[in-house]
Amino acid sequence: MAEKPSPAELKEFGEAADAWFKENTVRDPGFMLPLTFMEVSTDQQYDFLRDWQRKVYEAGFFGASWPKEYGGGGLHSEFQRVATRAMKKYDAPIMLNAIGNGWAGPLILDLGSEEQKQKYIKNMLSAEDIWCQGFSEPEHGSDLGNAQLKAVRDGDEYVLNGSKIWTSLGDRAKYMILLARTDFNAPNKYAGLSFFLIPMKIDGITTSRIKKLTGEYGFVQTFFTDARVSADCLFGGEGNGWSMAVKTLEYERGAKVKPVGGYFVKELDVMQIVELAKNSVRNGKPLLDDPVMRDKMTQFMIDIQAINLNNTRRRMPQLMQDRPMGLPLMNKLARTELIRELTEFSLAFQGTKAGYYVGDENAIDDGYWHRSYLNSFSATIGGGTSEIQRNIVGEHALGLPKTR
Amino acid sequence: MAEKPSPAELKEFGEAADAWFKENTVRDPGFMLPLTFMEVSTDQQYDFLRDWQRKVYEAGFFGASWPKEYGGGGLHSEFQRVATRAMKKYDAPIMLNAIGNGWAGPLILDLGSEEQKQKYIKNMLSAEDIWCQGFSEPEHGSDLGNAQLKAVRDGDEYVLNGSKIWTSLGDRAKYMILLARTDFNAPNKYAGLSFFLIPMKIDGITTSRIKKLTGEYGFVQTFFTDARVSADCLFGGEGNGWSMAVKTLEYERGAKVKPVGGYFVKELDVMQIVELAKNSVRNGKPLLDDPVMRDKMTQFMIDIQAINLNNTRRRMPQLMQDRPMGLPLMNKLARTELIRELTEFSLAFQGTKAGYYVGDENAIDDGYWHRSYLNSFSATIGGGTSEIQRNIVGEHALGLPKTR
Amino acid sequence: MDNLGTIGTTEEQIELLDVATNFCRDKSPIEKVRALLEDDLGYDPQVWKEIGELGWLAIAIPENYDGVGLSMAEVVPIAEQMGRNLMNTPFGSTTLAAQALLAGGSEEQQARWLPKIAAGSVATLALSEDNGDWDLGNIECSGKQDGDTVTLSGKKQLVRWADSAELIIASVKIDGTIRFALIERSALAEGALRRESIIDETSRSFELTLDGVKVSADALFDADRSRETIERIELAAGLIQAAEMCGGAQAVIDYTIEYLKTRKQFDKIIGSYQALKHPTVDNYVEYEKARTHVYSAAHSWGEQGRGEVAVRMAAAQAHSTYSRAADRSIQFHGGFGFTHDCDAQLHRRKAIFDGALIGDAAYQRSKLAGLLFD
Amino acid sequence: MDNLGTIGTTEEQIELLDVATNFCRDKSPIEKVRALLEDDLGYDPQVWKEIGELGWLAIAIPENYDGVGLSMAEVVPIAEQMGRNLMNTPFGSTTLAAQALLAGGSEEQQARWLPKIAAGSVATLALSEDNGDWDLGNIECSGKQDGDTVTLSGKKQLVRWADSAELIIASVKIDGTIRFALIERSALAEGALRRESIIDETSRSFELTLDGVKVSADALFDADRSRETIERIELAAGLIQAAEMCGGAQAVIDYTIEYLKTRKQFDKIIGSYQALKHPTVDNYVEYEKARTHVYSAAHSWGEQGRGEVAVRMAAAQAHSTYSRAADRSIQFHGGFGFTHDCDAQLHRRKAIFDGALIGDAAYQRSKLAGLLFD
Repeated sequence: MAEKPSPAELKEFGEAADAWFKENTVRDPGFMLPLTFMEVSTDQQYDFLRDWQRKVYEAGFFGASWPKEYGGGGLHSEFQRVATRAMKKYDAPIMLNAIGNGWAGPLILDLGSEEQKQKYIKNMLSAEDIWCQGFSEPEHGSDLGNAQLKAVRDGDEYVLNGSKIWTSLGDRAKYMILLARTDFNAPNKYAGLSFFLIPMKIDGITTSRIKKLTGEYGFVQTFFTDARVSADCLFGGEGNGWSMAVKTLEYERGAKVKPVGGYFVKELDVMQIVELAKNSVRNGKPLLDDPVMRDKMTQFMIDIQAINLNNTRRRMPQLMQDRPMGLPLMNKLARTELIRELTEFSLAFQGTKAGYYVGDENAIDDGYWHRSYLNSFSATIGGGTSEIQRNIVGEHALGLPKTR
Repeated sequence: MAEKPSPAELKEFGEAADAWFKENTVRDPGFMLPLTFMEVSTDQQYDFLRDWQRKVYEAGFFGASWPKEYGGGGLHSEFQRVATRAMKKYDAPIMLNAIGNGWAGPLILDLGSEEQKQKYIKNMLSAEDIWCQGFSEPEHGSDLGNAQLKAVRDGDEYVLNGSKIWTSLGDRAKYMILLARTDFNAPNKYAGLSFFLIPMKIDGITTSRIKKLTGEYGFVQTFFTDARVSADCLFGGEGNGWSMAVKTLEYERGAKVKPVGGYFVKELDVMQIVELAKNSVRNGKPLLDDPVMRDKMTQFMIDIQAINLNNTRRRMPQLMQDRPMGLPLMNKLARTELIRELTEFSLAFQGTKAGYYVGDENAIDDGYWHRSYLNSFSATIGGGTSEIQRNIVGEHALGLPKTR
Repeated sequence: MDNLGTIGTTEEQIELLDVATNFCRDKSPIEKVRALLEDDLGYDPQVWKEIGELGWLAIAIPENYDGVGLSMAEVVPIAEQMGRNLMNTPFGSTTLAAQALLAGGSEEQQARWLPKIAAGSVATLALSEDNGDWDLGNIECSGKQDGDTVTLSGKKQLVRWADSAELIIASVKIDGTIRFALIERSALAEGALRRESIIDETSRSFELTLDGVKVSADALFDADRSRETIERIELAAGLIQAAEMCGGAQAVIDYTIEYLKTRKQFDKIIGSYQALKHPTVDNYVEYEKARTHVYSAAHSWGEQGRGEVAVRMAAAQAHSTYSRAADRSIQFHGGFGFTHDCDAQLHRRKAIFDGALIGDAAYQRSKLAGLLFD
Repeated sequence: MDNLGTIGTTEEQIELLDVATNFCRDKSPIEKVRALLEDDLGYDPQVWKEIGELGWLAIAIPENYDGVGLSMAEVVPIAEQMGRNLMNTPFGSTTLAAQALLAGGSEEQQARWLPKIAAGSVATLALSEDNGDWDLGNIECSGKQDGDTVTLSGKKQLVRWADSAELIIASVKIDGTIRFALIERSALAEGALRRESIIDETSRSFELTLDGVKVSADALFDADRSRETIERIELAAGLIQAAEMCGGAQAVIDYTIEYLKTRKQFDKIIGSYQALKHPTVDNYVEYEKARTHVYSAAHSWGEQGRGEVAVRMAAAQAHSTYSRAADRSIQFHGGFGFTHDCDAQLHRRKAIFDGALIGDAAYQRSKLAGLLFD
């Protein structure tokens, strides 16, 4: 465990990071950069982001506080926080390998074997090995515990049959974290699940791209037909799949393993929409002079400021005493719904030009706002719909009875 | 069945009604008149409204299309509609005897014995006999089918024990329509219920007034302690209580029995609030010049106009084909929620004076708006909460599965 | 308020409602709608021919111009059923062009074009420009009159179905005043029309470059009819789009209900969850209010004052309802809702486009406020 | 935007939060709150004495005036916990009066009054008038200076706790400019105060008739401090009321949750119905946002620009959240919610009153818009 750094050390490191991002950050490569790892649709975007993550990692500003022996920087987590702050300051592009570094990595560091750590960690940090996630299935999107993909032990292999859906980067990933059913006679649906780290590029695994409501691609459905993987792929032991899956979610909230740093999803920049409003004209006047628009825009500013400050308040136990789980649990709901509402509202500024879409020269910001609004549903639906989130907050933060 | 009237007859009748209401309508007796029969709290209000209903009835403009032999006018229902229109035109006070004329009366006319019709109808039209309703119970407000008040047959009497709540005019009424449980071993909760028409002023029945959130009175809780009523009070036979109760609701929607006419609840007059907005000043300007207020007020105008026109559209089958039950079932939900929102919004016009309440000389319109807002919950809660209404619309108009 | 309209129907209107309900349902099944998304033209010429034969393009055209001699009130049920079935054709733009001719055209101009339109010729309007303003008076495109010829210049945006149109009616400024010019598409130069990428994949629109286009002076509406023409276009467009959006709202709500009735999660039909049921009910309530407004607007068509209030109320309510219902439909379809295969997005996109054409709910309310409170 | 504040706490603030949490809970059980509704004074003098002994009235008063020498940031947790327990006392009005003195008072005036206030004397402000305007500058009340005496006239409304106050600071116009006058209640004539009927039954306020009241010239604040005084009063009042409303929102949400956890309908604990659960969650989310804003406002207190933005955001969010949460609490309590016995109405009424005092959420937003966008 690296010991607490001195203010001087931190300052020095921070200045180095600041200088590096100032020099190396490319904000406009000439094509639209995805706001989240779920929105990568073209090769151009993919290659750019993969290179970018490698570059940041090699510069020592990503994975800085992960163990040195597995490719991390081995520094105290304060250093990574400072580096991430610099990243944000220059509005740097996202880190691409979200499932790898955000989900699989912490799990492996926490519970994996020495061999697994050696094999996986470094290459996921460098974005050499891209990871994807196989939890959801077509027939029960929200009901993960009900996963039906079959994994049957056969000698020192497992035979996989079934299908997974909403796999981001599924057609590009080298590995997948997979939730599969190894026991169909288990006492309850959760007990029958097991967790696997599997290779994607093997016989019996095919993917087909899913066209999003935006008209673009980004997710795939993955089909397993007698796909054989080594029994070593099993992680955490048979029947422990559910608890492994739950753990990945906990890591996402920063539990136990030091955060890898960076961000896989971009904060929405409020000034962007304020600019849009200022530059939009109605009846010859800037739209932001329209009091009705001002009022709505002001409410959004209040909401955005609250959600941003909530992230600071979460780290202040003295202001989290009554319902400690409240802020952490509500964050996804509040943030994703706000982005949906805000991007939808942005269309109201565009007058007749709201009729245009990505690809038309007359479209405002090349259709950025329409695309962002339509894409915002990936966050209000994916990773547990907002309706599910309300159940979670109601039951786990407020102690309300479960909905049956 | 009275035959369809000629336009000439109708015109003549309409002119007579118009003249009568023009001459006899008192809109401001010097004290605040209730907007609904549920808000009658003072003797002054009660006496005034009781006299008013009698007067209208005797003039032939209330109950005009109910059978002559029982005290009605015996005219075609078109006549009553014309009379009611005149009533509305002069914004006449409400009819007081809502449960009598709106619920009990139609039931008796539809299914009652000759004797019952003779005994009850005329005196309820003249407001001589005021009626109240005993459906809800303290322990299960929304779950009427679960009523537990016990009615045990003893010779040619029933012995009543239990309690009812939310009884409007319960301390003044002569009769009550009562939903009671005669069989505690019935196959289902509904089958054990029976329906009674009982006298209120007998031993074993006591009432206690309930203080409303407005600080006023209007409802009572009614307690039954070995209260004995004649077996003749049973209506519709033992075990048929639920279907009787349901019928009363159907009559309310104007099914089978010709409507008695008039209104027991006042339409909210939108111009009132427009006036309030025009007369309110902020920063030296009329509040209705504030574009944010204008925008909200305009939305309310759109909503009010839709709900008023819905009442006309309901009678146009050619525009009701896809979901015939839609408009009738949604009416209560849409109307009562709108009134709650609108009266709440009216507070925003009042600046610092929103701090005042009924009884202060500085209060705007003597606190009418605050009182109306607080009272509006009686309609969003009473008669099936808005949440229940959404279930009803969802299940019976849209065919969505029941919520368990 | 004496400028609040009432509601009522005409026999012809109800007949047309019945016919249109069946025709649009039969001729525009969702597979066909989806096939047309990729189609250049964007609609089925055969269906267009049938629409012409049904006389739907002649409804609001006077009999002396081979029309049926009814009013916009009878156009409403057709637009509603087209919107309900995502049957997008030049019906709206053509009907609008006819209204423009009736409001601003000379007898000769009407006599020349209205019979053609009544017989099924496609026509459209060229109004919007790069400023994105919904105010039809705020335009830059201009015309220079030189003797008998007027030379036009500037760019028009969102000219719907222009590639099929025989007639394009464009607004331009001549000597500072707004005029309407009748342009025959055949007279356009190569490349004057550019297909635009728009949010509503069921529709087609084009950018029109007027530079160099010449029309003869008698292809202009009278200057003193410009104001009336603009008002008529605004009202007619508001009414047609409101009816389409109202039909669309009904469709997307029904589509959602179907899913809520069949989809299972956690071993339960999801429609039994109040988290999905109650918002759907609220959307349905708003839809019924929208439909009431739409038929009230149809009924009040042509009544001084009341007409505009009713139309704008209908447009405001229909747009907010359609937008909200489609937004919730995407959400309530879960993962499937996020795919292009889910029809919810077709409706959500159309709601955005229709709002862009006539002005969204907030814009309609801002216009209403003046009519109601000043 | 560089006028957006951050969030942070001080040790003293957190200590006070802990103390106040226990004190207010113990000293203001609901039975006592209800008993005080009928009480003339409206608060418990013994509790007031203890508040004084705890030094809470001295917190934001400089040490040289017997104060603790902290800032409004440390007043926030106290106001929050008072609002949470409906413990209504002259704490707010007295703290505000001290702030007014600090902003506008001369050394002599401060030296005379601040120690008294620090020691527990009640003080209050007389600002509102019959025009109902939230703009503190829009007043009619006036003063006529004649040598050393100023004769006041006009009526002030909503003067809180005036009957217990030793000091009333009133805004008047003298020769057209706004001035603040220090009035000793003992100097008021019989009947100058009339108890008002207000929507919040836990509070007390009075109409103050100034006609004939005389104060000496040195009981006026300097004219050139008026603007600063008004700004300070607006901010301090916004912060205190926001904190109270935030605490109240927490209380009414907890009160609702308790009911949803215990009440049965249709043989089910009603909290399991999403129709009640989800809106309650939404209200809770808004409450947490409000609390974040309130402590951000406390933290930003005194920072040029940021201070006002943070306070108005807190006031707007707290008022809309408190109003909404209390409104839903009435509804979700069903029939009981409609009775005076249900505590939801106490909160709903207080939210209305607090909004009336400082300006409701819409008013706060209108002020914010200027600070954020112009």
